[in-house]
Amino acid sequence: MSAPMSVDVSYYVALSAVVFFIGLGGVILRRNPLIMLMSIELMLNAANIALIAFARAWTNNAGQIFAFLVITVAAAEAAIGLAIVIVVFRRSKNVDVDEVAGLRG
Amino acid sequence: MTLFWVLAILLVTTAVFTVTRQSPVHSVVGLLANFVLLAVLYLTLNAEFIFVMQIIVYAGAILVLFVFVINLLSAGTGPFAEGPNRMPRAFVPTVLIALIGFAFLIFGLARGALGILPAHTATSQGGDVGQAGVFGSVADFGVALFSTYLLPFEITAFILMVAVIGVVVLASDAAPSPTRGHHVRRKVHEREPIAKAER
Amino acid sequence: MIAALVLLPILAGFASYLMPRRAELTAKWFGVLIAFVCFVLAYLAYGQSDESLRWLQRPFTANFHVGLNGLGFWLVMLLTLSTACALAALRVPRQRDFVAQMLFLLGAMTGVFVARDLLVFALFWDLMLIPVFLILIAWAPGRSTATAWRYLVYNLTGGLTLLLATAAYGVVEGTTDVIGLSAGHGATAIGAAWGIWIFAGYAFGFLVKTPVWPFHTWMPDTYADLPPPAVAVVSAVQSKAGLYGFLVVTAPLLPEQMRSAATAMFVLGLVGLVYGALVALVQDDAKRIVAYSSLSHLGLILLAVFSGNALAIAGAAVYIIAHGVFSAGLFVVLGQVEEREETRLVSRLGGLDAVDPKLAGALHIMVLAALGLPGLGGFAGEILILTGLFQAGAVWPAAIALVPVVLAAAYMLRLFQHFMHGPSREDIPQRADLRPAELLALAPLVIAIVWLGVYPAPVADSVSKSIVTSDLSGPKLAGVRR
Amino acid sequence: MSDATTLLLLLWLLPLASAIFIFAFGPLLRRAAGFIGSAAVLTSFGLTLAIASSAFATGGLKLHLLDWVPGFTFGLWLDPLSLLWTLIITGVGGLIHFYAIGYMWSDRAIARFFAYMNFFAFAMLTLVLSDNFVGLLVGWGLVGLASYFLIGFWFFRPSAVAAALKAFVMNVVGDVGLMFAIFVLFAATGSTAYSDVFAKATTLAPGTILLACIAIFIGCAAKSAQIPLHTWLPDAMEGPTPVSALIHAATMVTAGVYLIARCAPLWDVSPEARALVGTIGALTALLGAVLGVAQWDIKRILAYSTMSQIGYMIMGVGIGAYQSGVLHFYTHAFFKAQLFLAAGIVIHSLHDEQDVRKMGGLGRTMPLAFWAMTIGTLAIIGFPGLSGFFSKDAVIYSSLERGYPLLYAIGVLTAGITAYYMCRMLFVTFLGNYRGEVADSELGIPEREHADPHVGEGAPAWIMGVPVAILMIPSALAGYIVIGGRWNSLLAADFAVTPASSLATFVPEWLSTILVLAFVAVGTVVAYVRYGSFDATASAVERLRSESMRMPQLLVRAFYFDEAYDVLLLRPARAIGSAFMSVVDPRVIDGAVRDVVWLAGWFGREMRALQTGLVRGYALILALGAAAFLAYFALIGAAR
Repeated sequence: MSAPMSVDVSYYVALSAVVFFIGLGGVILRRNPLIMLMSIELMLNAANIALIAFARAWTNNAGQIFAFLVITVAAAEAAIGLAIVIVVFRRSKNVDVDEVAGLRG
Repeated sequence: MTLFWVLAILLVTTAVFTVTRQSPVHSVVGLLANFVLLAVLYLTLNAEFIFVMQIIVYAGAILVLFVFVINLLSAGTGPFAEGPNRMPRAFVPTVLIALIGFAFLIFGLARGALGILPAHTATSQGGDVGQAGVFGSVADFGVALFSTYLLPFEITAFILMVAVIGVVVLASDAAPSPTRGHHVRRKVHEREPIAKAER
Repeated sequence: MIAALVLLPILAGFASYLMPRRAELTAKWFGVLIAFVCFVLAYLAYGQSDESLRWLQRPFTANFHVGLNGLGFWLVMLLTLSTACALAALRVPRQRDFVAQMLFLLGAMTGVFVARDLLVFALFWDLMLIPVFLILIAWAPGRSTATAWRYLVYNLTGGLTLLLATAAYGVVEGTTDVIGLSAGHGATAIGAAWGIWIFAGYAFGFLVKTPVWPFHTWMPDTYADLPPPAVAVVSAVQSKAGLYGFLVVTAPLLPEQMRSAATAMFVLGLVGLVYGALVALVQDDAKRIVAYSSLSHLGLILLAVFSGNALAIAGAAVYIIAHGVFSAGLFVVLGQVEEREETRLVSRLGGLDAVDPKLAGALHIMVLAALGLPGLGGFAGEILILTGLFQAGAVWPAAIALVPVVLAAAYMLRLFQHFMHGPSREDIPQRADLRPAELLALAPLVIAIVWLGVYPAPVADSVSKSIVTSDLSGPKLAGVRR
Repeated sequence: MSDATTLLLLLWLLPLASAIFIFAFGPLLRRAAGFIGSAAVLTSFGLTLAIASSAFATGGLKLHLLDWVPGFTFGLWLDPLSLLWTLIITGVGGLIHFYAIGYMWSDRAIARFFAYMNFFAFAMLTLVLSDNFVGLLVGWGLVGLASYFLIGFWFFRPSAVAAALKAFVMNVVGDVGLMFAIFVLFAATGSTAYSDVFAKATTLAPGTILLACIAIFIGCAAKSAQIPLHTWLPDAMEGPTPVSALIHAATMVTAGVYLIARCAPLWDVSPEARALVGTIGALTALLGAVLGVAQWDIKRILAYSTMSQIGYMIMGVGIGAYQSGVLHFYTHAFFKAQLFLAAGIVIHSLHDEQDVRKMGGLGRTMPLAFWAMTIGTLAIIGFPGLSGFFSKDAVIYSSLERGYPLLYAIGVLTAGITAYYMCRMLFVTFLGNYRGEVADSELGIPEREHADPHVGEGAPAWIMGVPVAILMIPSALAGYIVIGGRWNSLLAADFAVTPASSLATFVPEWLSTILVLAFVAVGTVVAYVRYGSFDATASAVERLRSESMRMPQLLVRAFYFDEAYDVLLLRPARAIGSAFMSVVDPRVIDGAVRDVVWLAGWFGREMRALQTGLVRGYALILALGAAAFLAYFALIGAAR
């Protein structure tokens, strides 16, 4: 890899934003909880793109560290999320997020 | 530059593929491709350790978890989304919001208003991949992780432990029974036959 | 020593739960003893040097700083004395639990009056709500909790603004360890933009607690529902916390704001003064009569506090203490009447003097003090306040404030005569007169009210020591005693 | 502290000590309380005599007691004026105390009664001995309190309770007036001591002086039963008769006269105040006399006569004839006490009967009361040679001397009416035949509540007889003190001499005296013809009945003063209070609070709609937030 950053950091930020919004759109528009969870993973990864690009731009590995932390948290989140999906499925034989509205005011 | 564009286009494509597929299995495949491409992108940004982690944790562990769950839930689309869509007209506003947000980001980047760029154009201290003792090397990362960022690291460990316990509790048979809680507001039992049919 | 004054009753309150539930008499005299010990301690601790303990350094400096002097000293004396007398003179169901709550109340209120740090002041300010709330919850007639919640909501709102103001003061000034500092401290540092909000926060808390019209509607219900010993202490001392706050907290720290708020406060005070008197004229429940008379009297003190006149402020100090004594006395005696006759409606009672002359005599003295009879404490405060107001140029307020003096005579004597005079009523139980112990419990209050009426100079003096009047307009209280 | 000041302190505190002692040990003392109480007051009288001479020293006798704050200092001051009052309070008061032992002989609460009486004497002494306005006000208030105690002494009578309340509240109105005067004087002079205030009297603005004088006079009007604050006085007759004598003759009601005389330096510089007070005094004198004509209750007749006589005194001191006004106080104290005590003997013997229509012919059965009453009546109407003649004549003539011819006319007219109604009382009570057995309805007496007999028998007759007998002497002779100008020289230290007006040269004093005597003679003769003559006494029952029926309501109801107070003040105050209690508090103020609470609830209810429970909806809102953040940083970020 060549020494100077070949691509300006703002491109990475833009890319990160695009992926983030795609993920967000997935969360909002899809009703399948599994795909919603995947969309959330996409969003987390979008954030990671920005973190790592900044780390590179500033040559400061704090960004990488935080990306690493994000990955761990994402793992935990996916595990919990999937467990919840299973519980919901068990309880109602049905995993439509629109139906799971117990917090409705 | 070329590499970036290629990766960017592929990333966006796979992401769109992931969120649009009807079948979760297809989505998982799209997501897998996305993660691998992402890993390559990290490599171009001197993030060697994250590159490895991305492959192992995400592609290796999390996605497998997804596949297992899909399997567990009969792998079909049947049990999902058979009720009425409570947000039928969300598409246009969502896209609009996304576009507006993106437009603001581009606008901000163009104005330099976000203040994200270093004062000096990044002159790299990063060496080649696999070289030790330079920015982005695994050793460099490791030293930082276990010295400066030890506390956050430990806390993540704690979070993972909590997650493990949580999953065990949630997924075990001792999970709260549906009769005691009132979490499900609608009369879901009326639709039970459909779910049974799927089983 | 001073810190012990706060801690002793609170610890004793917890300790009283160690007693068996049925040891009612033991609990009662235990409470009296602790209150009396506090009274003696407070007397001994007068003028001792302050005690301070570091508490916070960020975001501002705050110390656990307590001191005992000036008006605060007299209020602590009043508090301990009225608690001891009220507990000794009256009986309450579930005496042990009640004594514990009263001791908590004693400790918390002592904390308010010895606090020399705004944050400590705010802490105890809210702390003193809790025992009263619990007493209302547990001892209210018919177990109705509506009054308790109303008391809590009103006073917590006031406490919240007070706490916010304290925080703002600390952030702006960097320290809250300022009560009782020398003149002009903070007066220059706090700009108009912050000062007015800080003052508003304090003022709202003080006005609700006092209470001043139109924040008074929690008071009649609370006074009517509290058991007699509690209402004696609450009306005697807790209602003075707000006025004490105005005199000791805002007057020295925010003199500019005090001055600019004076007109508004005069209006509130005067309206309350007349309003309370007129309502007291038609009330049937004796406790409510006294409650509304308090509204009237406290309005007068509010006028004095904001007059900026040294004489009026000296009068305010006297009246604060005197009102404490006679309202405690009134509620105690009313409690004794209720204990015997099972009612306190003026329309139901009559002719008790014939069977209970001692009870009648006690009520007479308290009633006369309340209506401002010359020679008793209420008069000394009243005349100093009104003369000071007139001297400060507030001619019309002083003149209007004279009307309630006449009304006070009418409603207080109406209360007394309906209770004690007239033909004896056949339909009410005629119970025994005051026992010696009950009479003895009232004696300190009677002595105090006479002493205040004859020689109020020590109390009048106390304001010049603890309160900085030099920042307010009007002549100084230099060389009070020749 | 010299001997004299010690004695001063002692004579002041002795009645208080006695009151406290009696109050504390009342049940044990019973009748002994009466002797202790009388002894205390009479000892005070003796002490006063012992130090009387020091009052005439320059500046009088002073004793500093204690300080409150600057300007509020307390002390005692015995000068000729206060000496005179002290002597009357302790002397006449002491005799009344002694008399009361007999009157209250079998009352269960005799000890309490004497505690109150002693307390009253103490309060009155505080009032007159104080060397400053605040001390005066303290005495002023305590006197009101003591009179409230004594009027309401028989507290089981609703009428007594109501009368006590009325007296107290009216007196508080007076206290308030006096308080206002203190404000004005303190604000103007920075002190409440007489010496400081009077020293600056001439330097004060006329408006200030007038304001202070009016405020002081409100105090005097309440205490001395002047228009329009007089209505409590007739009702105050609900108290035991010695109380009426003590309050109405010797002491309390003359406090207003004392105060105006004391404040002479203020009145001297305010002609408006003189005119005002003189006029009100004269009107009160007339009103009291007119109302006295319509009364049948012996004590109420005396009460209205008191009001009328005090009107004379107030007129006298008000217009600047201090010596005359004070002289009338001095003589009045004797003959009015005399009249009340004699009336008390009558009432006592008739078992609480106070209506003169039920009396008659008592001259034969009660010679002592008859003679005492006769001397008193002659004195009050100004029969030549008796004490009232000197003083009343002096007051009436001085109004001419000071240049108030209208007041003079009223004074002369009132003297005539006084002669009429006092003689009427005397004749109806003591001449003719006893009518005690005649039924009420035949005498035109409306249905009334019979007071329970409380005045027991058994008291040695001399206890009540001796004070009455002693009082006969000064009632008859006290007036001779004026001979040779001795009276004026006694009070010279207190009052500046004011020049006489030209009217005085126009009508010399002897002419005026003849005029007054003519009116008095007419009044007496009319009363004799109507009530005292043989014809009148023979047909008394029928005459009294028809007269009772024809009595104008305007007079019976005392010009509707009570009703006016009720309609104009009492009811509106109650109505406003009720409105505050039942409307403003619960609806307006609490209503506002409740509205705030409702607002919070409403906000919560409205906000529930946002809480859909729809995860995707939350995400949409989250997206909006993210976009908003981006917008914020893109637009605002550059500005930094």
